[in-house]
Amino acid sequence: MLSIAIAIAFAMMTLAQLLNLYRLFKGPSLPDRILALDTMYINSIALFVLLGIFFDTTTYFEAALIVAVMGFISTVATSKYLMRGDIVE
Amino acid sequence: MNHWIVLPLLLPMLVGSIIILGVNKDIAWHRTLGLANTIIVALIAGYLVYLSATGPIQVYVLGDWSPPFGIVMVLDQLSAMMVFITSLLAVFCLIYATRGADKLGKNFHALFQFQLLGINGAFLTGDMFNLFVFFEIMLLASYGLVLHGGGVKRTKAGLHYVILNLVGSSVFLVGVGIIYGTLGTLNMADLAVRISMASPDDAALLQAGGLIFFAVFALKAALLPLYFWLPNTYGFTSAPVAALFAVMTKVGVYVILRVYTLIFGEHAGVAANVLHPWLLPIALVTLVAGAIGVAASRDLGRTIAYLVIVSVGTLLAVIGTFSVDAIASALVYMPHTTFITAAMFLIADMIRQQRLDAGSTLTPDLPVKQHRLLGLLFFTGAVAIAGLPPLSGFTAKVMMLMGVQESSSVAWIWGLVLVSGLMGLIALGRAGSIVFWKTLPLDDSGKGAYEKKPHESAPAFSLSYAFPAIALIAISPMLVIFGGPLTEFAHQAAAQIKDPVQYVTAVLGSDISALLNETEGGR
Amino acid sequence: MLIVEIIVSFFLLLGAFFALAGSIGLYRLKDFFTRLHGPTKATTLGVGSMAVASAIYFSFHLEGISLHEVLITFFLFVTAPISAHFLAKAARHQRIHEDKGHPDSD
Amino acid sequence: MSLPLIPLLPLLGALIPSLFRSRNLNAASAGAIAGLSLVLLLMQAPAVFGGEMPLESWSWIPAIGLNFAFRVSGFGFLFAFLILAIGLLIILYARYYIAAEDPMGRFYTYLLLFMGSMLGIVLSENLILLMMFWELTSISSFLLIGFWSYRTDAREGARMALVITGGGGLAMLAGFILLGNIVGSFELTDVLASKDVLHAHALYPLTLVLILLGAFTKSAQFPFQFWLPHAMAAPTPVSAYLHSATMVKAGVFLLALLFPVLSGSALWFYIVTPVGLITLMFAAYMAVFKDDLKGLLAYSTVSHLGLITLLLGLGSPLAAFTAVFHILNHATFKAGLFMLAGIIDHETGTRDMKRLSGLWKYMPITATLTMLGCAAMAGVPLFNGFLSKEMFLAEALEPNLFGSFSWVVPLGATLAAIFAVAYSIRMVHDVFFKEEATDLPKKPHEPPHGMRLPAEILMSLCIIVGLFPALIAGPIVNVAAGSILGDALPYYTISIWHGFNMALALSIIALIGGAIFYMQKSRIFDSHVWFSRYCDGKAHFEAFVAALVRWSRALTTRMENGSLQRYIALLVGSVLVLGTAPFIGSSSPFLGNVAMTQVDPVTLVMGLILIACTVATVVTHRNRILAVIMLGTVGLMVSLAFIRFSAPDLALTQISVEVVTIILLMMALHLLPRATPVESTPTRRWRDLGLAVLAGVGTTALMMAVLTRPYETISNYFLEQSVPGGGGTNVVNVILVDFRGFDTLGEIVVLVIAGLAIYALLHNFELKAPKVDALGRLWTSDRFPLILASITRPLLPLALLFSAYIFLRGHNEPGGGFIAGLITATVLILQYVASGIVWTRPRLNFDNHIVMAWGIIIAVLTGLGSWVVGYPFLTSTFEYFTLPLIGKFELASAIAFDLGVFLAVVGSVMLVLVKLGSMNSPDAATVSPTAQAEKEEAKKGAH
Amino acid sequence: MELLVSLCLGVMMACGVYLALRGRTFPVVVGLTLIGYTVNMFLFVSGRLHTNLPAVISPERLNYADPLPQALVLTAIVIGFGMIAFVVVLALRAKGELGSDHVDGEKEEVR
Amino acid sequence: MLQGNRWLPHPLMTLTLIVLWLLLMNTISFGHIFLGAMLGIAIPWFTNKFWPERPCISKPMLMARFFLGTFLYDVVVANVNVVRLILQPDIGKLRPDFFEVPLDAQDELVISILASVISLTPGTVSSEISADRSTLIVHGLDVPDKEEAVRNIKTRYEAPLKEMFSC
Ligand code: NA
Ligand code: NA
Repeated sequence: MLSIAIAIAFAMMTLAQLLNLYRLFKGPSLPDRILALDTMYINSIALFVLLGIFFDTTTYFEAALIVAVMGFISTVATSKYLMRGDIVE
Repeated sequence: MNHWIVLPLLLPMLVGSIIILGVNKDIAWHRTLGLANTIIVALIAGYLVYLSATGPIQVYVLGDWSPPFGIVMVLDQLSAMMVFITSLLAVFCLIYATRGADKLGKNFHALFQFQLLGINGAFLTGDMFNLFVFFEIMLLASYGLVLHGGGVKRTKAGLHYVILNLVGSSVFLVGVGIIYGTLGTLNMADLAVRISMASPDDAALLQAGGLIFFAVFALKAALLPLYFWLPNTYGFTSAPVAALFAVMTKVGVYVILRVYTLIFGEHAGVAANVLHPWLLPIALVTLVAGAIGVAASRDLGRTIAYLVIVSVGTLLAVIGTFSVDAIASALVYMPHTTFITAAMFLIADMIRQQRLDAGSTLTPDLPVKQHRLLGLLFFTGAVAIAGLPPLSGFTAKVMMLMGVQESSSVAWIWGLVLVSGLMGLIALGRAGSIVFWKTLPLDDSGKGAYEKKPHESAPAFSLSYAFPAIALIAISPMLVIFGGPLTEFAHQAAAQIKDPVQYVTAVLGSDISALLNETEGGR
Repeated sequence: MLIVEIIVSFFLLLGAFFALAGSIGLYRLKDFFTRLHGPTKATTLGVGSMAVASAIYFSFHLEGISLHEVLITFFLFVTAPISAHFLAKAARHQRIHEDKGHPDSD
Repeated sequence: MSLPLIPLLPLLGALIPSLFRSRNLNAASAGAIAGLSLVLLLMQAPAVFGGEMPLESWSWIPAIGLNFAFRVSGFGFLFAFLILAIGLLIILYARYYIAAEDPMGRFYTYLLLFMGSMLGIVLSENLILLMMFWELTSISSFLLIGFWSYRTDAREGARMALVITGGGGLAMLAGFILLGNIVGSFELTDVLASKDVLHAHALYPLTLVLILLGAFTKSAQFPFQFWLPHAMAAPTPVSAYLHSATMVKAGVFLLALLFPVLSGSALWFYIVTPVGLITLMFAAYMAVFKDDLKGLLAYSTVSHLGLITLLLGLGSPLAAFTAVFHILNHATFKAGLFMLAGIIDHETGTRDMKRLSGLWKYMPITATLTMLGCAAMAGVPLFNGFLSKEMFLAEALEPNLFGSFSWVVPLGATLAAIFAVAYSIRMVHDVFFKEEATDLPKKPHEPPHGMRLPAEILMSLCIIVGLFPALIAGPIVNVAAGSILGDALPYYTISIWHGFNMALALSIIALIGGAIFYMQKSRIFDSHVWFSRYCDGKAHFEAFVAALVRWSRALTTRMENGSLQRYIALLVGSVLVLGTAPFIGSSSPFLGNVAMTQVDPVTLVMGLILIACTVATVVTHRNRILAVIMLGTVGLMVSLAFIRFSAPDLALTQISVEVVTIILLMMALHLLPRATPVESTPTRRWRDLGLAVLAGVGTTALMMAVLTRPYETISNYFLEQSVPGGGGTNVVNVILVDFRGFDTLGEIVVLVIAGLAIYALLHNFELKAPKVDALGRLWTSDRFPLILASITRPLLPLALLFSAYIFLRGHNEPGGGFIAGLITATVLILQYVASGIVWTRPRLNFDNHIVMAWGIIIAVLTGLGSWVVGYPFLTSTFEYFTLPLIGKFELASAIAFDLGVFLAVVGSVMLVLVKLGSMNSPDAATVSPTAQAEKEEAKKGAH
Repeated sequence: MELLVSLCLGVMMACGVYLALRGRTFPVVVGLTLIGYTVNMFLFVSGRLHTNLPAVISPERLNYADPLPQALVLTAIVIGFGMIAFVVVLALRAKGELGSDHVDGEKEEVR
Repeated sequence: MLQGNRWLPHPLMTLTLIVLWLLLMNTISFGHIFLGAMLGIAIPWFTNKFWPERPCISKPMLMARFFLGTFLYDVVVANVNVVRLILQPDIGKLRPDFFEVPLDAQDELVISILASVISLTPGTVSSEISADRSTLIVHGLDVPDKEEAVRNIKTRYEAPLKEMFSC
């Protein structure tokens, strides 16, 4: 039963990624695209988590956490670029 | 385990870092540390040459992980010689840099130590991926040094140099991927053993891997059509850096020599002698192109830069015949051309400084202030470069001409080496004539023309300022006077290179190298 | 063990549903500021819930409890509003709300 | 050791004359050195005349057959004697000739260099050694000819001489190597004895031609004759020396030296004879029309060299004998004549025969001496020149030369003799007779006696030899010729009178014909002008060099157009060619036989997303920030791929590096144009696209080729040894910090260098940032939004804890010093983003330089620790300890090593980002510790 | 799977090369970054594709992915990062010195 | 509540770090408590300058009730709500708009937490804090009544937050 749930979840997250990709490409504004990228980061965490359960391993935990941290920093920096141009000032 | 072998790497690494610690300290502090260490490294390198000449190939097993699993440094005669050339050259370049060039920007001395580390590492390492790492150390340090001081021309040339080499580094990794993906190892000796036993099915793939490496090495060595970055990079960077870089192209030459004798050499089974059809023609064309560039040059710095290309073309054309005699002769030519081109970069710099506005461009201008000193140095250097006696260029050239006699392309090599020598002679004669003789105000009649005055504000150099150039030039007659031992050393080194079994035995032990012998005998 | 599987499956599917809904919002909604709501809330909760599913799963599948996945959830909840705030600020700076559907500004 | 000293004394002592200021000391020291050499030479005379050949030899560079070996053959003795004796006279003469303003010391230095080189040529026993001296004469003569370097003609003459003779030298070098190889030795003694071996060898023709090229260029034989007249731009002592006894004679010396081994073939005859003959006639003809005294003498010299060459070409022993004799005679009169020409120039201020005339009245002694010399040159009986010339004519009349064309040689010889008489008459008549010159630059008078003395000595010799040839010249010529010809030395006594014969008749015809020709000269003169101009090789040479330079420049600028795009395209193209070539026509299959694995839908979609984003990066690349965002997506997908294919460490690294890169790119983008303009032509874009697609196809193909093949890797060792040997379960990390720790050490060095180099690049550098964003709006005034600052500050300790976790776990689980370092650096940078440099810098009050340097130092010291206990650098150790309460834990040296990695990463990343950030933040400069230190330094400097 | 990965790498390489051949420093840097990703993947994949076999030793497992290429790629990623960082800053310096962000420092600047 | 000193500047943070460490490590062995304590002491010591002010939590119980009760409940409801809005067939019916919330709170941390909480709960994203920190500009996904929304935020979130952080 769990494996079915995982399969469905995988399918849903893959679909989510495709939708994010649509927004990434479609835009139309830069914040839209950054938002799409940010969402892709977060959805990737979901994929890592799924993979971990699927393979029955916790080895991917660090990766998931790092993706969370780095996705956040990346979004903040990009937004600041849009607002100020200067990221580190 | 002979710890001396890794000292030419560890000392620059450590001292370079210590220099960084004193980032806000007085420049004198940086200079003292840097110079003292460079001299020590040169002395150690000298000892390593002695060691290599008097004993078998030595292996330093880093981390005590027996090869092929760990990384090894391998000291054979070739690597010892190259490390010594580099370290000795570095001493003189650094002394010259301390006359002021090191103050043009930040962090010169630390970068210089890391440069030394990178080059020495590339020579000593016995591991293909570690070679990549040292290439990158060497390159990144060189980027820093090339751009040291800044300026429009330097920056543009540097940009080209950097980007091209970045692409080159990527290609290197593709090469590593291919050979690792087929042979499953990285240690050069182990690669040699495994490639000799590779399946015929893998022939083309392995050959492609081998040749893709060549593209990278050719870029480093500056072979046609991949040398176009060199004239501006060398011509426009600061003199001590350009002088040190005289050995950088030789890293490319060294690696070609190493990889295509050890791994893709005669015993390499399905990938044997993969470079043979390519190297000689490419090198010869490079030689010609370099000579044309020398003739075309309007600037002394660039003239010398093209001479670097000529020397690479010559070296690789000779090496391209892959015979012991030829390789030996190339190894005799190697120190000569490195030291002399380095000296010429320094001399050109002194000339440039004394000609003020005209700089190193080849147009008539007021005489240089110290025409006697600089004239003598330039003239001696030119004689050496042009391969005229009694300096080392001549003995090296003779040995090369003799060394390639067995080659089927001997006529091409002889002809082009000799003609390019003549073109160098014409160009250097022209350059020297313009700089030292055709001085303003132009005057065809008057006696007393020796009274012509140089720029008043031109700097005058003390002998100690000129010392590095003088010392480098003085190496040339030394190479002739001690030509007997030198050529003997080169011959042994060449024999060692052409017999990879020695190398493989030293690294992997005789059990495995026996495999190599077997496969060789089997073919 | 079945009950664990059911709980895990539930959290996984619920999480995936929310996360997908967030992305659907991103896909469907008409202007940037409305689109911002989906990923900020739904996706955060969704992925957070999947992390919780993982925590539950591994707490029962390995020796000892495994709660570190909860950290992911925690981190997402702390950072998602900041990201959203920043993006909104950037969008307001670009005055996307004034002329709707502004094309790429750069 | 006395033999080598003969050439070495002048060479090593060459600098001595330059040490003195006094002109007399200049000359005296030069003379002393040459004199000493002469004494040493004469000490060999008894042996040489006793029929021995002194020989001293030391091995030098066996690899190139080079021995430090000298010999004094009779022929060498003759030459060495001429070089030293005439050299001494030249030294004396130059003392008066060289003007006070000219650097006399330097002149003597060059002269001694040249003298030593010449002596080396004639005394060498070893061919390679000979070659060294040979090229040395080219070099030293270059310096001598260019002595008056401010004159264009001197510079050009010198360069031309260098290039022609130097170039010929290269050919000769090749010839020598062939010769030595065929013979099996480079020792002259062996070579000279190997005629049969050489002639039988297939490479004999090539060897001969190459050696002849060297000899002909040096001796100014047709068609290389043109450099010599232009070498007359040298001071006259130089001309007198180089073009009488020495430099140009080196060529004929060599021909004579190798005569025994090279000659005796049809090829030798058919090359050497015509060349000599043409040179002889052509140069003699040209000499008649030269207005410049030295020009006349120069062409005369060329002509006489042609004569000697012709004699050697004829190949008979007697001809060779005559050649040797003529070498001696020509040296004597020609050196004297050059000196006299110099005296005339020196005392009148001109050498132009159109201006000079009627000097007899002012310089009778000089005139007399000149007449004696010219008589010898013209071959008037009772002078030495007559003797050898008559013998030459006799040889020329030998039948069987050229078969039915046997008349050619005597005819040519006679014509040349006629011209010789004519120019000799002209030199005397035009200068000393005719009406008195009126517009001379100086008032003419006799020179100081010291200047005339050398000429007097030489002219006396001309007469004495002419009168008593057998007595004075006989022995030395016999010895000299004997050393060449050996047993073949003809029994021949030199004498004035050989009775009436054909040769004498020709001599007489020449004398009369020459006189007539001189009288008719003006008639031919006009027609000669174009000929003279056309035949001056100098113009051709200069044009050739200019064309060479022009052509080289055109080619170079076409190849190196300074376009990086082209260079990259070439690099990519080269890789493509090299990578493809082995597959063409190869019998090995392209793909291996390992089956591919199944694709799952999730991976497939992610792969397609990766492809889509990659393509989008290109499509959007003109809008730069957009391309950066697309690139970020690619990076994310790559890290997903790493996770998918079991490489968590790589995913961690990739994603961290990715984000830092994106930040860096945006920081740069702030200071760069935000859009990329359309510049390249469609053709160019198609070309690039083609290249790109090929590169892509190549990558795919190679990857497929690798992936479908089986392979055996050494990695099992790492998997087996990781826990027992390396003390860690994360094999990737154990490889990094242990098995291949040296790579990692190198890797952090790269990072540190990057930090250093970037810092240096940004130091004292500013770039204006735009005041408005891409839409033309002012930037938000809220520099540091509240919510970010107040949340990230409490988050910082948590993030650091996380990085400590990643660091400590690294050895056993994905993580390690590098990733921990990146996390630390990014969260610290986040503080900068949130709160600004002014706020953050004082709170992180350490210099990042020092952090990263300690990183390397700690790593290296950790590695060095193993030395102490006798293990190689970087040998790791680990131990499990059990402490009460705390329990079992592991201490590994690899952790210390990883700490070094951590510090290096933190330091370098921070250094780069903060330096880049502060570049355009004026208030940032106030808080940088480095800036403060610099300020203090500046203050110190001000005091 | 192998084909998919190879195709991805091919596209990445093609796009990277195309961008590296552009005339302005910024797209070139982006191109070099792409090429960097590609070759890192290439080297990694040369150790073959492994599913769920991370090279972390644990008693339950028998098989592991090839850890060596992973370690190499980790090093390569770091080095590549250093290089890219340098070239980015160099691009800035070049813009400042040459007055244009063209790789040859020639063309008029277009905003 | 917990007062720091020179050696332990942030006792609460130290505690948090120890707990986090154990969470990360997934164990509660004494060795890890020890290690966590060492890190928990060392890290605040290093980062003290970044966050010298100790948040003063006057009412920890209220805080717990707020975050585990009101907030968590609202998050779930918010999500269901948002998902419903997103997935409704006619998204044209949405009435998105900006509205301004006047702020009583002045503490930076409180404002930040308020802004975050707003973003995570029903249909609102805080998108700008005015320069004088007097108003918070919020975007609502579906705002039929602005005043109602403002009132809701102020009473449901701002008031308790102010209260729990007021010393
Ligand atoms: Na800034
Ligand atoms: Na909300």
